[in-house]
Order: sequence, then structure tokens, then C-alpha cells
Amino acid sequence: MSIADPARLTCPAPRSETGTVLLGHGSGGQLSAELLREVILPAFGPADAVPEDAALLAVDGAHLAVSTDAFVVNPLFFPGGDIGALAVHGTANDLAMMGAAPVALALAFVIEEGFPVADLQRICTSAAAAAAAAGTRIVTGDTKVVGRGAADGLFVTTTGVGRMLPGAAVSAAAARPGDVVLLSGPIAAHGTAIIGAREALGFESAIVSDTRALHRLVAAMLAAAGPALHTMRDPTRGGVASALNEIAVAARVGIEVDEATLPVPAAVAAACDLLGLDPLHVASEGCLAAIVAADQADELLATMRSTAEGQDAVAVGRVVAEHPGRVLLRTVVGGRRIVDLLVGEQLPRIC
Amino acid sequence: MSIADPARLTCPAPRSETGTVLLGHGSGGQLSAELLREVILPAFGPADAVPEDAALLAVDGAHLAVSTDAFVVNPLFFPGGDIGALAVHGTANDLAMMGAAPVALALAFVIEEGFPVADLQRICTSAAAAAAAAGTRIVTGDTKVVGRGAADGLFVTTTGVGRMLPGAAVSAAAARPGDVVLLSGPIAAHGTAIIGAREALGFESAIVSDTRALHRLVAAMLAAAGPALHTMRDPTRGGVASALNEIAVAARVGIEVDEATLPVPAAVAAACDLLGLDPLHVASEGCLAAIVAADQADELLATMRSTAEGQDAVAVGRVVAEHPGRVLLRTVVGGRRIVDLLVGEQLPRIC
Amino acid sequence: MKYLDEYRDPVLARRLLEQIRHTVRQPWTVMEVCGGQTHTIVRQGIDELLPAGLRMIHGPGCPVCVTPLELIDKAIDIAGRDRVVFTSYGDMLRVPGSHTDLLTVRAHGGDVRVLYSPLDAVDIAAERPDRDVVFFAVGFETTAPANAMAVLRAHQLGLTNFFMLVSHVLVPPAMMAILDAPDCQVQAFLAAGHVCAVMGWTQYEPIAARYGVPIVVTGFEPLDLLEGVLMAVRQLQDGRAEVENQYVRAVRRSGNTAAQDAIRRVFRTGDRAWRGIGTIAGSGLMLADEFAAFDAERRFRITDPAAREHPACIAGDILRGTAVPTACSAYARQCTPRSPLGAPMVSTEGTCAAFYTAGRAPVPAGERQPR
Amino acid sequence: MKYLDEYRDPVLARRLLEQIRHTVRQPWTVMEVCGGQTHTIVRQGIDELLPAGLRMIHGPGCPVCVTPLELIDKAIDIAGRDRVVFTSYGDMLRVPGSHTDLLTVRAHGGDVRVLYSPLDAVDIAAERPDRDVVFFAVGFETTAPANAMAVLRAHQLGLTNFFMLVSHVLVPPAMMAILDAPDCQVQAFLAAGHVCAVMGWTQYEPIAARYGVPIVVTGFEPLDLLEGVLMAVRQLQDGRAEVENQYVRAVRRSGNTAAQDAIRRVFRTGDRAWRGIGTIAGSGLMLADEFAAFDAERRFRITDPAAREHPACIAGDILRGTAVPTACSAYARQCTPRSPLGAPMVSTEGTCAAFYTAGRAPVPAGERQPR
Amino acid sequence: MCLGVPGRITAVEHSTGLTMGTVDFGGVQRQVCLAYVPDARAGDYVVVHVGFAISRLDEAEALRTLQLLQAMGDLLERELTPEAGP
Amino acid sequence: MCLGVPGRITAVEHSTGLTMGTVDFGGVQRQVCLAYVPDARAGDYVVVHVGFAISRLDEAEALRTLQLLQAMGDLLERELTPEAGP
Ligand code: SF4
Ligand code: SF4
Ligand SMILES: [Mg+2]
Ligand SMILES: [Mg+2]
Ligand SMILES: [Mg+2]
Ligand SMILES: [Mg+2]
Ligand SMILES: [Mg+2]
Ligand SMILES: [Mg+2]
Ligand SMILES: [Mg+2]
Ligand SMILES: [Mg+2]
Ligand SMILES: [Mg+2]
Ligand SMILES: [Mg+2]
Repeated sequence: MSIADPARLTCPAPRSETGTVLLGHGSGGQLSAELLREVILPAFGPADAVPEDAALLAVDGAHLAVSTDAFVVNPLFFPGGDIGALAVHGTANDLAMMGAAPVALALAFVIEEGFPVADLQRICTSAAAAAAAAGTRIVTGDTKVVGRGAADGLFVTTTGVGRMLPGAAVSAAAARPGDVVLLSGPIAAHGTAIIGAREALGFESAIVSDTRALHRLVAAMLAAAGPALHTMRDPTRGGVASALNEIAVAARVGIEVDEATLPVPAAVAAACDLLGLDPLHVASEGCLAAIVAADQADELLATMRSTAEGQDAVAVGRVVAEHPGRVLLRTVVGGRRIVDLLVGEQLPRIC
Repeated sequence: MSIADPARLTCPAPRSETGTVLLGHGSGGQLSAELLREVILPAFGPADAVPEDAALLAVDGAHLAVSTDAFVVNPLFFPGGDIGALAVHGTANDLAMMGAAPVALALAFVIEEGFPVADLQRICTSAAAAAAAAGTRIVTGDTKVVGRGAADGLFVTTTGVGRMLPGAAVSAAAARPGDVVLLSGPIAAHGTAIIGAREALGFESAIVSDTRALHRLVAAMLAAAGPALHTMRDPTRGGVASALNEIAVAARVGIEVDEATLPVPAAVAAACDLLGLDPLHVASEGCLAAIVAADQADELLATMRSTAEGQDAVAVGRVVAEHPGRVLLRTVVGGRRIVDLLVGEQLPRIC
Repeated sequence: MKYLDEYRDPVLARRLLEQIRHTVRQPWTVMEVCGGQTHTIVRQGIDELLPAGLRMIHGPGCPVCVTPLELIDKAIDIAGRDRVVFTSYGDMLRVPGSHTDLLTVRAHGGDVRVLYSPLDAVDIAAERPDRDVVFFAVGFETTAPANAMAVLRAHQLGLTNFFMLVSHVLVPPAMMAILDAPDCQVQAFLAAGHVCAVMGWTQYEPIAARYGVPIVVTGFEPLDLLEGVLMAVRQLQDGRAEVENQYVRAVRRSGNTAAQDAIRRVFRTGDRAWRGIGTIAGSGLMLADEFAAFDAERRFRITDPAAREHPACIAGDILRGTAVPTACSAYARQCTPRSPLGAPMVSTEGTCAAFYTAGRAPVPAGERQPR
Repeated sequence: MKYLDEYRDPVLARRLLEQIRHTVRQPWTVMEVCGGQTHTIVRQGIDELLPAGLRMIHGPGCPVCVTPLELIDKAIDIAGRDRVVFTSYGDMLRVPGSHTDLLTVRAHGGDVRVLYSPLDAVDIAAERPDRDVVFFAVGFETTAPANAMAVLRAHQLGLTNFFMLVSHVLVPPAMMAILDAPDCQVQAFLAAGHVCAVMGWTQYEPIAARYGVPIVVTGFEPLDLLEGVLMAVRQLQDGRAEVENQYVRAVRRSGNTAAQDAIRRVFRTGDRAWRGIGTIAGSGLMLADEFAAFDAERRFRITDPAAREHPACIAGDILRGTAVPTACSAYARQCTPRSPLGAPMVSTEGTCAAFYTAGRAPVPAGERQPR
Repeated sequence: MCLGVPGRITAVEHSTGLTMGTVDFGGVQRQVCLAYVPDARAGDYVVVHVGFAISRLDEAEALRTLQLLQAMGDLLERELTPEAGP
Repeated sequence: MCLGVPGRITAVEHSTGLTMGTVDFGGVQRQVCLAYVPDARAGDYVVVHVGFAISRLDEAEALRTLQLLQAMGDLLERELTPEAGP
């Protein structure tokens, strides 16, 4: 293949350290995929599982989705949100990506001793409000406390039980050549807001996380054109690059994205330029990528734009039969390159 | 009340530090109850919720139970188990305590960078094996990695979705005066095994954690005398004391326990003597306390003893109308004292 | 476990209780000196089983509770410092100082560690020359030999980063202080078996003689305590005032002379403040001059203003028996076992805590008598 | 963003490409010196858009990739030590040393921190006198003024706990080394715009003259690169060999003299090893004697045996153009971009990595020719 | 004050310049300083407080006490039986 | 090598003994050392590398380049149009 290729874009590529868990193993990129493939799936199986945002369960005739995510965001309070709201949105969205609406959430804290109770209160209140706004409730939970230095403030794990919405039959494996790739809104705001909120790099910005629940947007899309909706994914860790690569691999299709159509807000683009980050690798928390049948794409786009969450929805590419498992970007100047998975953790570059 | 009273047994009682989360807030005792009452329930409500091991949900005619627990055990590998198996058993048991059998589990890791992949593999394998042995499977999960020093090795949060077993109608609030208190087996082995496995206190012992799944025992009990089974609770954090106190408070009944009947293995008793711990405060992970109708108590005891998990089951006390919300112990020498909640964290005493 | 289970036998306990009931013919007040004995009595509900006229008073024998507020504040100050590893027995971590406690210091990042033995603190100091390792040496005569050995060991290893914050107290001066109080109600003592395992009981003979009180060296298991009580009431009924030894399996008349030698080598005797009681002459152990280099109070300059007990607290009156807790304006209001203002509420065996946990209601403000 | 978006205009890019196609009348090989330019070319797929006969060779201009293995090993050694805060630009953390990398050192507990600026390292040193703070000073002439200022600042603040592990390299000697190679294929250079923003372009005039190669000082945005290529091929087609400046908005002929002064004050020139290339005379900057106290190599005695590239690696042949990666016995077997054995696989712009990611299959062992 | 627990010495060790030993407390073992019970040998029972043996337990005395208690109980029971009312 | 990003100086600060300034990069701000661009003033654009301004951007030159490109494009298009095949 003569097209510019993923590994060439990270300089240099990290050495494989199979013996030790690195930060990069949690980045949502290549190392995460490797850990999943080599450690997690062999244990929990099936080894060839399609990585979906949620598992589907049928219990006594009820069609359910279940999803869990641990949240370790630092700082806990960031422009546009906090770990409580994020943990609710993240799990509600993982359910939504499978076409399910949240019925109930479970929430477990791990707290470092010395944590201010007032901050815990704020986080609980924020999580409860986010759940209520998402039409659900936190019905059960757990609180563990670990010694000073044994955790970084507070971690939250949320698990959602969802009920499948009528007409939902989405899967990462369901993308078909000819389909259109839609994005529900601007990308990379969450990740850059978080980096900006950290002190170590000394940056300030007005960038605000996009964290929000997407199940209403999804419900509207399903109502408008359920069977045309083949795949949905929220581009969180690893960004749009990971979301689309996972779909390309799972569905054994190629995906082509038009760089000029990518909705990257100006300040977000500036932050990425400054730190040498690729916005395609940076997390969003209030945005979804959808793979939809071409003949219903315009209608779905119109439906998305009629919702608050999807008002800036755009078509950014299409599914092709060529280069299965690969995502290609048509660059602004007309070139092409492969959209790679983030290799390790996201590091600012000087080069 | 002239009976020896809880607060007198911890010397001295800790000061209330409402501004800061302390280790004791995760102990399952008084501080945990206070955090639940003052911070968690006001946010997530209802404020007067009966603390149960799992929440019940009805979805499209299916009767479900959902429970989540975070596991922060240190060390991760301990005599008799590891955090992977423990996390599966803990959540499967919380479902079982509500009369539900696990249908699916979700598992989320938070891992400190530098963690050995081989250890992660062992933990995954152990969790998967425990799930299989418990008749269920880990259907979805998540893995986050945090920086060195931002977590203590590895934490696991498991969430279980369970299906209510036929005839199950248990609740902490369902205990009635006249009921009999059963314990399915020896207590306090898990907690003492963990303390022994830590290096700081310099102890060694052959004590092995009792971690195991109890849903088969529960199924047998329900099958034998479902309606007679009023309440079940696994005496984990905070031990039998917390479990029985929660029941006494929720059901507005008194409970009386006969110290001489308490099944404390000799080595466990020795470890508690040595460190000045009360076995009633020390966690078990493979044992349940059941409150059952008196007229079926013998039959249930026989049923329990016919299972592997319940072969050492014993009756240890009864529910009374007096001193509602309080648990009393009839001591070996014939005295009485209140069985208190653990006040803060468990600390070895010299006095 | 051998030497434990036999002494928890319910049948023998019942027989001893019968014997006590059989023996007591008038009201008596017996003090068990040791907090460990109090613990057994409370946990086993033994006081409730004793005949009505036989009253147990809980003595000042909890090292954790009698450690003066000022020293708790010093511990808190030292433990919060950089490059300090502060080590302690577990139960000291809960004790409230003027503003906070050691658990909270640890929660805010102080390196506070619970140890089982002071020798472990010496080991930490040897392993971490870049840290000052401080051990909070509280306790009665039982603990003193262990702490003495830790100092000797640190000395032997040439450690310059091991320090002790010492708050050792001695039992006989405290017993005499109790007996000297004008309204003293104690008629017999159960002496602390483990203190006597170290010190023997010769020190108690002049006390029994001078004050005319029976003193029974007593162990810690239910049968020990019941037998100790029986021996005490027999003396009372007989009009005797001797030192007797119930705890024969562990205590010899001259005690443990090797341990006594170590105490004498490392410590010197001095006046010591007891929380809620006040200073008792000659009731404390301090590091001897030879080992002053290990004194944490010398190493760390504490600039805090002197600790002060809460102004509302009438602990002095309560400990002297001239007021009851329910008469205190703070009782059950600002002052509870979870946030105690004074020593009698700190110690869960203290009078205020006992009143509180027994559910006794405070006297309404209007009805309170000026004292 | 102003000064960025205008230079990414697709219409103008298409016009420049047309102009290039229009200009090129025979095959030419142009090297962009700078890794940042390589990045733009690869990310934008520009090389694919150029006319078939116009070949871009990627130069040695990635400071991360050319830092010698030995120095990476030293960084790893220092970063793993107690009481050291090792600071670095983010991309250095991934570079494999002989046995491990800095990311792994951090994972195992080393205090390794990613900074945006070397001044932040000085701030850390000022705040933490109890730590040795080491900054990994890699880079070309663009970065040298920043690192020089960090040293001057530490000097001004009187810090004795700030150190630099210096691996600075200079562009002109490397360009000459490339041109001196017997099989050199480079016919024109795009010089690195930011290096020239600091140094100006007078240094390049004798090179253009001596070797008869056009040199175009070029920026980093797509239009910059396309215009730079256009200017280079115009010179080639015209038979000229001049230094031209495409990046006029940022680069002046004499560069930034204040920055040059700082470089000259803090550093001296010396020989420097380039990973995968070897030592190039006069191609490095070292701390001047006046600032030797800030030299991390002086502060930390590194006792490790000398680093050695992997014996299977034929990087030298590949960099000289006498072998292709597929002929290497390790290629795509032990050696992949995720676990590279040699520099051309380390740098993702290196020849071996490029072959690998393009999916080229290794030559079977039997068919491999002895070299 | 002074939680003290009986345990059985299973090994004695002199190598570190301080007499230490392993003491078994009914299934739980710990290293204990034996410097204050210089005559104690493996097999002996000692009372341990904060990692130090402070006293050897005297088996003969212990047995005698228990037998006395037992005897006293029997005696008492005989004494009480005639008096025992309904 | 040498990621350099253009930004606009919004404030200049001399108090610490080192000329520093706030630079805005299209919505993201950072403190930047201005010691190497002593003539730069608030409002000026500079190229920033690792927290140092290494060069002032010349607006007039930038505009001229862009205009030249634009012109060249137009010229080229006119040149190419007659040649353009199917
Ligand atoms: S109730 Fe509290 S404040 Fe009042 S005397 Fe007792 S300890 Fe002091
Ligand atoms: S493939 Fe690897 S080992 Fe072979 S020459 Fe290239 S870098 Fe060296
Ligand atoms: Mg999920
Ligand atoms: Mg998610
Ligand atoms: Mg997702
Ligand atoms: Mg729980
Ligand atoms: Mg922390
Ligand atoms: Mg639970
Ligand atoms: Mg549980
Ligand atoms: Mg439970
Ligand atoms: Mg996830
Ligand atoms: Mg750690």
C-alpha cells in the first residue's frame, strides 16, 4: 500500500512491553487493543468477540443491554463537567450506542482517604442530576476507601442496564460498503479541555468538555430510520480514529473520511496544533459516529440536526469495500493517509 | 439501658470528621453508615432507602436484581483467593442475598501503570473461572490505566445482573419477631486471612479466605422453604455485626445472638485475640446470615447442611420485638452486651 | 487456644458467680485498674451478672485514654511533618487532640503507620535513613520493657533517625491518687495482671497495708476476673487487706527482673500528667539522660500553644465524683463519644461515655444547677 | 488560526501541485531535512500527490530519532534513580534504549515527567531543593536557545540541583555528511524553517555553492512545503544551486541573533554521534565549561557498559543505501516498529519502518544474499 | 491496658544479637522478642505483649488453679443443692 | 524537528528578571519566554517553540507570499485551461 500509513505518524513507535501495564494500555489505542486481544478476551472470551459498547442480554423476554466503564479522569472537576456527570453520561452513551435507553445505573466509588466530603457531595449531586436528565436513576452503589496514596482522589465505575429501543439492531459489524459516516457534532473537545485543565503543561483555554447524554438523539434516529442505522459508537478514549477503526475491523470494511468535513472547533484545533496531537485521537464525550444506509443518510442527518445534541451533525465519510479494516483520510490538500489507532498514551511532541 | 453498649467497646471512639473521607468510611461500620445517610442517600435517594445488597428492577416483565461492588483488597493475591475471584463472588453473593441468580457480570479494572501483565492475566483467569463456577459469565468490561502512584496496583468493580429465583421475596425489612437467625458457616476467615497476608503486622497463619459463591445454597434454601426465608445478608465489610444491625434497623426488630453458638474457627479466634479484634466485625466472603421463620428453621438448617457451602450452618440467635434496631449478644459466661457496628476502621489494639 | 479457652468456660463461670453471690453479704465497690479488664467485663457483660450490691468501678488503666492532650497534639504535629514516619499502636490513632487526630493526619498525607511492636519501628528506621522514624511510646509498666528494648536496639545499631515520643505511666502512684481522693469509693482493687507480670506485686503490699484495701492481682479472661472479684470480696467480707495473686500462671511475686532492669536502664521516673486526672507525682517514665538523643520532644521543636481542654468540660468534677455528666452543658450536645470534648467522653470506658451510651438524657438548661 | 489556516488552503495547494507537475521535466530527488516537514508530508499524503519522477527522501531531522542509543541508556539510568525528577519532552519517552524506555522506567516508579518547556524544569528544581531535577535537552538549533536560557536561568537563580542531559545536534554538518556519502542521491534540500528562524541561512550558502545543490528554506504547512518543492525543482530545472527562502514570514537571512548569542554563551561545538548514522565531526553542542556544573553526565556517574546496537541490524548499509530492509534477517521478525532493533525502525520515518508499514514482505532466509 | 496473649514458642533464634523466637498463637505465628524470658525454650508457653514475651506461663500452677476452680464448683454445687429453692 | 506554532502576544511581563508574555494560540493561552524577541509587543504574532518565541512573524511578507501564490494560481489556471484534455 503506498498510502501514508499509521505507524509512520508516531515518531518513534513505542516498544512493545508485554510484561508491564503502561499508561498507553488505557489509551483506547493500539496498546489497549492489544491488551484486550492478548489478555482480556482470552480470559473472558469469546476470543473473536466484536468489541461493542455494551453487551446484549435477553432475560425472560426482556431485551437488555449492559455496559460498564471506570472513570479515572484527572482533574475531577473540569470545564464543562465533573467525574460524576461524566460517569453517568459515559455509561448511558455506551448503552445508547447499542440502541438502548438506560433503565438503571449502578455506581461504585473508590475514594482516597483525605478526600473532601464536600467534593464527594458535589460529585454525587452531579451524577444524580445527570442520571435524572438522562431519564434514569442510580439504583445501587458502593463506596470503598483506600489509604492515602493508594488512589488519586476518587474513581467512579458506572454500570448501566438498558432496555433496547424499538427498531434497534446496531452493531460494529453491521457497517456495509456504501454506507455513510455521520458525526453528531464537534470532536475532541473533552480531551483538550482535560489536558488544558491539567497544570503540568501550563495551558489555559476556554475549551469546555462536551460531556452529555446521547440517548435522546439515538432515540430520535431510531424512530426516524431504525433499520438504516447500522452502527453507532461514541468516540471517547482513542477518539474518532479508534471508533472508526474498530468498526472497520469488526465489519471487515474500509472507511474513508474527508478531513475537510471534520468538525474540529477552532480552539480545539489550536490546542492540538500546539501539543502535536491529532484531533482524531482525542476523546469526545458528547458526540457519536453513526454508520447509516446511504439512502437514508440525509434524512437521518436532518433528524440529528433537529435535536439539541445533534444540531451540528455532519457527514464525514463513507464505507467502502476496499482496504477492509483500514480507515483512510482524504486530506485537505487532496492527499490520502491511513487513520491509525493511537499507539501508546497521548504525549505532546516537540517534533 | 443497662446492657453493655456498643460505643463502650471501642476505646476511644473516633472523632467525627465530617470534612474528610477517612479509611473508616469504607469499613462497613458506623462511619460507612453515616456517609451513606448524610452524603450518598441525600444525592441518590430515596433518603429512607433500606440498604439492600442489590436493587430490584422490573423490565418488560423480567424481574431483575442489580448490584455493584468495588474491590480494593490488599494484597491482591491472598490465601484462598485473589481479587478476581473475590470480585465475582462478592457481586454474585449480593445478588443471591436478594434471592437472585446471576445472569451476567460486568467487570471494570483500574490498573496502576507498572502492574505486571502476568498478574493481570491471573486475575482475569481467576475471575472468569469464578464466574463460570457460579453459572454466569463476564459479558462486558472496561480497563483503565492510571499513572504510577495513582492507584495501588489494581482495583476491580463488578456489577451483576441477576434473575429473581422463584419464590424469592427477601428483604432486610422482612425480619419478624420470633424468626431464627442462621449462619451458613464459619465467620471472619476472610478478614483475618487478609490481615495475616499483609506484611506490616508481621503475622503468619494458615487461615484461608472463605471467598466463594453462595447462589446455589440460596437456590436450595428457596426451593426448600421460600416463603420462610425472610432476609439474607452476606456479612462482608463490617462483619456479622453490620449485617445484623442493618437488619435490625431496617425491620425495626431486635436481634439476640448466642455467643457460644458463633462459628469462629480456632485460628481465626486466635488472630482476633492477638490483635484485639472482634470476630463479629471481621469480614467473611463465603457465608450468609439468614433470618427465617421459626417453624421452618430446622428444615432450612438441614437443607443448608446438605450443600457444600452450608455444611457447617448453625442457628445463632433469634429476632425479638424488644430493643428494636439493636443486636444483643448473650455472652459465653451468660452476660449480655450490645453488638455494635464497627466504629471506624479496624485497628489492632494494645489495650 | 490453650490458656484462653479454659478460662472462658461457662459452667465454671456460673459456679464462680454463684460463689460470689454466696459470699457477698453487704454492698462493696471494687475497682478493676486495667482497661483490658474493663474490656472483658463490658464485652462479657460481667458487671450485669454480679450481685446487685457489688459495684465495679472502671479504673484509669487505659494508656490510650490517659495520655495527656498536650502529648497527643505533639504527636499530631510531628506526624504531619515532611520526611517523618510516625509509628504507633493502632488505638492511639483515634484519640482526639485539640483540633484533629492521627487518623486525619494520615488522611491528609502524613506517613502514619500502625505497628504491632516497637521493634518494627526500629527496623523501619534502619531501612530508611532518609526518614526520621518516631514511635509513640505510650503504655503502663507492661509496655515499658518493649519500648526500652527498642531504644537499646536503636542505640546498639547506632541509629540517629529513631525517636520516641514517650508518655509512659505507672500504676501504683495512680492507685494511691485514687485512694487519696476525699470522696474515694474504692474498697478493693483488682490489680492489672500484665503490669504485675513485669513488676511483681511487692509494690502493692505497702498500699494494701497503708490504705487497708484488698488488692488482687488478676488476669484478663472471664474466669480470671470472676475469681479475682471473688478473692477481693472474700477479703472484704473477712476484713482482710492483703495482696493476693489470682493470676498465678503468669505472675511471680518479684515479677520479671530482666524486664525491670531494662526499664531502669532506659527510663527515669518523673511527674506525669494524666488526661482528665491531672499531674501525679512520680507517675511517669521519661527517657534517661543517656538516651536523650532518642527523645522526639528534643528532636522536634513543638511551637504550638499549650493544649487546653474544652472550657465547657467539667471533667474534673466528674472524675472527683462531685458532678454527674448529665449536668454538663456540653453533654450529649457538642460532646458525644464520636466527637468528645473531654477525657471522660474520650475513653469509651469513661463516665460520660458510659452515661451517653446508656441513653441518659441531658438535664435541660433551665434545670441545670450551678456548680 | 491565523498563519496556519491560510497555508492549508486546498485550492492553492491544488494550484501549487499543478505548477510543480508543470515544472518538473525529469526525475529529481529532494530531501526535506526536518522531521516536522516529514510529518506534514506524510500526514497530508503530499508525496503521493507529487509527479511520479519527483521523489522525496526523508532527512535525519528528527531529534528524537537521532539521539544516540548510549544517551538514551544514560537517560534511563538517571531517570530510575531515587530522588531524581527526570524531565523531558513527551516524544523522548517512547524511544527504546538498549533494554527499556523512559515510559517503562516511569511505570516502574521513576519520577519521569513530560514538560512543554525547559523553563518548567528550572521551576521544579527551584521548588524541590531535595530533588535532583534533570532535563533531557535534545534538539536541533531551534531548541538550543530554549535550553540555553534554562541553564542561564538556573545559573541566575543559583540552583545546584538542576542538570541537563545534552544531546544537541546541528543541521549543516549533517547535510554535508549526507552529501559526502559516495552514493548520495539528494539533489536538492528543503532546509528546516524553524532552524533557520534561529540561525538564518548564511551557513547554507557555502553548502549550496560547494555541492551545487539548491537549498530552499521552507515552512511546515502544506502550502509551505509545496511552494518549497516548487522552488527547489525550479532551481533544479534551471540548473541553479542557490539558497532561497520560502518561509519569508518567519525567517530572516541573519536569523535571531539574540538566540544565537545565548547558544554561543552556553554551549560549545563538538563531535556528536547520530543514531544510525554515526559520529559527525562538529555536529553537536555541548555545555560550555562555564556551565559544566549543570551537566548531568558529570553529576551522575553512569557505570553501564557501552550501549551496543543489535548485532543483526544492518542499519549502516541501509542508511548508506547499499541494502534494503527486506534483506535484513531481523526485518519484520524480531524487528518491527513496536519493538525496533535499529534506528531505521525506531524512527517511524526511517526506511525500515516505512518498508514495514507499507507491508513489504521479508526475503525468505534461503534467498537472502550474503552482503 | 496491655493486651497480652499466651502463645507457644516453636523456635528460638539468637543470630541478630537479640534473642527472638517464633511463637504460635493457636494457628497464628509471629516473631517475638524473648530477651526478657531468657530461660524459655521451644515448647514453653509465654504471655506476649506488643511483640515481647513478658512472662512464662506456669503449666503446673495453671492446672492447679483450674482444678481448684473445678473443685470449688463441685463443692459449691453440693453446698447449694440443699438450699436451692423453686 | 521543532514543532513551532504561531500565536499572538496578548501581554508582556518583565517582573521575574526574564521577559515573559502571554501568547494566545487561537483560543489557547500560555506563558512564553519573549527574551529572544525583545522588540515584540502585545498584538504581534510570534513563532513559539517549547515555550520560547523564536521569531516574529512578518505580516507584510506573509500577505505578499499569499498574494503571490494566489496570483500564480490564477496565472497557472489561465495557462492550463487551453491545454486541459477530457
Ligand atoms: S460530657 Fe463531655 S464536656 Fe461534659 S464533662 Fe463529660 S467529657 Fe467533659
Ligand atoms: S529491519 Fe531492524 S534490524 Fe534490520 S536493518 Fe532495519 S532496523 Fe536494523
Ligand atoms: Mg462501557
Ligand atoms: Mg464508554
Ligand atoms: Mg463507547
Ligand atoms: Mg457494597
Ligand atoms: Mg494522591
Ligand atoms: Mg453490592
Ligand atoms: Mg458486597
Ligand atoms: Mg452484601
Ligand atoms: Mg469502556
Ligand atoms: Mg503504589
